[in-house]
Amino acid sequence: MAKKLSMKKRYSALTRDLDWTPSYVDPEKVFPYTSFEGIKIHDWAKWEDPFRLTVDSYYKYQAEKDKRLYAVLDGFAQSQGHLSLSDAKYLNSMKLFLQGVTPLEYAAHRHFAFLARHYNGPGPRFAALCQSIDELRHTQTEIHTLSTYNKYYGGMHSWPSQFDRVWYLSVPKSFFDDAMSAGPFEFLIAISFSFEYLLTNLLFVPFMSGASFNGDLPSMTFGFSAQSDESRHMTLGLEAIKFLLEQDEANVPIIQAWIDKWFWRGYRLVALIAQMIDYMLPRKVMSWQESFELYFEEQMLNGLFKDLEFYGIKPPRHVEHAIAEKEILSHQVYWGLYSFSFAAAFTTTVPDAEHQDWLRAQYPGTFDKHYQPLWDKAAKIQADGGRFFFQGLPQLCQVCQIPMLFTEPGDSTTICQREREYQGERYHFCSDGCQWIFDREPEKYVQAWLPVHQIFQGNCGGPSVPEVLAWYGIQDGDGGEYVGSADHVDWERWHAAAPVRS
Amino acid sequence: MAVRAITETYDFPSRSRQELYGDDQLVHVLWKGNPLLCAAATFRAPRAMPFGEFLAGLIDPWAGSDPDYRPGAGRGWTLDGAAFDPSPEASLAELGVGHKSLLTFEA
Amino acid sequence: MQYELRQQVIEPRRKTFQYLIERNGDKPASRYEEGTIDVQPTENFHYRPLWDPAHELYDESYSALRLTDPYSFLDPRQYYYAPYVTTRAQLHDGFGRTLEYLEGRGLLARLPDGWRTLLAELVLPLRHYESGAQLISVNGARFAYGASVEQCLSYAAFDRIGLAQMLSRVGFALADGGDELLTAAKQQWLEATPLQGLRRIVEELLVEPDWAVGVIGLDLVDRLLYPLLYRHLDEAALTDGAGPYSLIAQHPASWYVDQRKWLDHLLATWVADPEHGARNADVLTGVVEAWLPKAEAAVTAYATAVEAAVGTDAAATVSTLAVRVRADFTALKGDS
Amino acid sequence: MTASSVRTVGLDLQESSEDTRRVVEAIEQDNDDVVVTQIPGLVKIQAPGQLVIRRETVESLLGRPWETHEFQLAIVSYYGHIAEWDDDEIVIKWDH
Repeated sequence: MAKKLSMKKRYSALTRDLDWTPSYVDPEKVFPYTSFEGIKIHDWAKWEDPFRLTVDSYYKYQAEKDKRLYAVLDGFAQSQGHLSLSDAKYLNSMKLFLQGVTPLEYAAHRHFAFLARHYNGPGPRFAALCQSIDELRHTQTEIHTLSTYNKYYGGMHSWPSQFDRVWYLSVPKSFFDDAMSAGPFEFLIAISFSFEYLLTNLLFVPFMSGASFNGDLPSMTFGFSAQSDESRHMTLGLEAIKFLLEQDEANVPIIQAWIDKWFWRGYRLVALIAQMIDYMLPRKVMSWQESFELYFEEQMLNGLFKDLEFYGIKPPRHVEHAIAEKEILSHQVYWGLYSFSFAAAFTTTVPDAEHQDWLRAQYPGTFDKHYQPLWDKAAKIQADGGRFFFQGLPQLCQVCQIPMLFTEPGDSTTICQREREYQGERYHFCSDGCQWIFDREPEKYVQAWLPVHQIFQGNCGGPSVPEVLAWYGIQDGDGGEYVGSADHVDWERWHAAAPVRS
Repeated sequence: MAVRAITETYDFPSRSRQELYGDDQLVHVLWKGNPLLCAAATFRAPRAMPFGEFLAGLIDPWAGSDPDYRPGAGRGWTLDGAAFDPSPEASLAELGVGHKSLLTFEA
Repeated sequence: MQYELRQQVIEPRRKTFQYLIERNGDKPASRYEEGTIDVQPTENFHYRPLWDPAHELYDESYSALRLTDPYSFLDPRQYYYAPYVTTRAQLHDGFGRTLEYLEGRGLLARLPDGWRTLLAELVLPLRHYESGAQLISVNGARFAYGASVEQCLSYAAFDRIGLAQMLSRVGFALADGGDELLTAAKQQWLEATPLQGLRRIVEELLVEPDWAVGVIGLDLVDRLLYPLLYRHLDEAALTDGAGPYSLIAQHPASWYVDQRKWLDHLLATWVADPEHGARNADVLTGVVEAWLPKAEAAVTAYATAVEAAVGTDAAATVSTLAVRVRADFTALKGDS
Repeated sequence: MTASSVRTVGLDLQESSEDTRRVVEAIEQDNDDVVVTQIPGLVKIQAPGQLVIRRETVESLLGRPWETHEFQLAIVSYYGHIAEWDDDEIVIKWDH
């Protein structure tokens, strides 16, 4: 009679029992990176494998998921599916996604490979290995999904080099560079916990639901398909934090500081998502405020952090500022992008009357008072034959690298300015959160490659806007105003040919 | 608090340090109370540039992004948080405007 | 009521991404190309790693082996994620069927004693070799420069865990579903003399700072071990009434054929590089000189134990294989 | 314990497939006070305290064998902690 091992025991034999302690070389030299951060691990065997997925099952289910996804992509391309999007301007959100999110998937792919090599414990190493190749999947499925649109629309053609060069993409790039340049434990808290568990739902779920609502079947399919891997990654994040907290009490303050840092770093990054949800989707699913309340306040603050209290972990520092901003964040950021889209690989436009009605209904306390007047003035400038742009380069936050457009906590009309002098040089920050991050590790943030400063140093193609845009690889019609843009003109032309009755 | 790195020294120069701009420097200028201009602007200017030239050559064209702006309309200036009453002839350096100083005005 | 869309031909503005247009002209690109070429960032990194301040986050100097254009190397199998997992799902499905068949017919119990010993004491412990191989490969996945090279290494790393799990499942099958043979095999790996050379070389490659040296050193062992285990012994098994061994061996053997394709092409690309080719060839010579003798000694010691179990000329096979490996590297340089 | 101190846990599933609809039914059968909401492309499931997905229930609704690993094809996101994921069931709850 065959003996049957439990899933847990079998999984353990298939994964973590493969490990052994080296004796021909110094084990410390095999894993050189896991001590300098001050995290103490007494027993790697205490790691609980949350997903007991063996390699053969992994291949089987992933192959099945990709079969379904690529069938959708092929069908969509063959049937000219892009013509049934809600509107061409919907694609601005996907342009930003390809330019700013896809490279992060790739970075995650590369750096989870680092964890898959360098953790001492075989359990987390295997989880990291799976995540590494999952993230490669996400990189490629995003490229392949958006490849169809790239053929017919602007702004998607040069995303890899733009990630390295373009001003607004230094926001996501510096975020991930910050995590990758940190030690292996901080990386895990930064990406697996703070980003994947705490914030990624805000990015993917409303956004992919938005794709579905706007006729973008391929993006919805890849998004949900990627999310099914993401739920494994979230589990890794949660398991990791519990494991580290349980290993040694001395880990608790270190982890708390990382949560504090990475919550704020991640929150500033998702500001780009906030404006996508409220301003870039022609058909709306839910507002930024609603998603924030549901996915962050209800699920994380009232769910997860109650659980972490047990270990002495408190909700992230500066979270009250994030909560206080939920009614203003998306408006401020989109207005900023509207002001600078002459130097972007996407277009922006004044929300139409119906869109403004929706914004008013969603944000009764702030839209009429603060943002309606801006759009009225922008519309008036446009009616007079102009287009409002910020005719200069903005001051950037030294940490998050977003133009310093955020306002003082509790005062949505005063721009927040924070300043530190470090080794004889002034540095500016958009918020208490970013300043606090700088103060912890100024040696790191002085190295920031700030696009505006680099342009002024002459490192970005030349001193004039056309030279910089050429260096950015931005082609005619990629950026600026949507109305009258190449995408808009094509869209109108394609749809002028309405169905006719035979 | 200092950074915790694997090596004893982890020391890299600022990528925005003044020497990278030769005789010039960066100056941030914020138009307070005008939400149309969402953030302060950053300019590169010679330290020897007279304030009047800085105003007319750099600030005015930028502030003119707002069609309601009239050149030279700025008042209530501050420099790095302190009240500031610049003479148009004095250079930025003479006025104490340093690398990455923040000037603010209202209009 | 009938409707028809007015015929309209929509000309695409471009047929692929700009980075491929610049390389190959504006023509349709494959999914492999779109998902691989130029995907890795190359400039303007913000912060130096706290764990290695001497390098950038992606840095060519992580290896002495360089390519002028990292994308002069492309995977001849054109694996991006979807075809990779699809191919491997078939491999593991095939392996699973083999195992099911062997178990269903009770064929493993009918193995001649020597072959059973070979499997239990010499082949099963190699799941740890595969696990070490995974670490060596995934190190390359992080530190190689360019998405084409690292992508092959990422898949190779995952392959190794898959191979380790195949061997482990053989262990379960041999023990009627239990894990006691795997526990014993681990002791073999840690202590048995014939396996110590292999364990030592894996551990030494784990601390090799140049990721490519690690990967090539491992390949030198593979070039001796895989043909020995899954070709030479496969044939011996068939003549020796150990058919189940052959049925198992076909699966790792087919993986090894697949692995050779990209690795041989990478070696050739390194040597053929217009700028770094000569220097790369010198580096490769150095790696072969340093690691092939160790690999040969380790696999020969292992082969001697194989001979003791099943009585083939395994050790002589290893020296023939080593001669061929040396000749292959010499030919590689001659070709450039 | 007051009602408000029972924290909810939840799952977001893809609404697209026939199989997923059976999984949702199974969850509704096996858990009390489940709240199911639709948003475009998604089914959102929330329950106080914990959520269990039982293999047997799913299999009886699907009329075929169903491995718990297959749940991966349906899940988009969740909140709570995956306390158990074995051959027979998946349990999501908060630990503390």
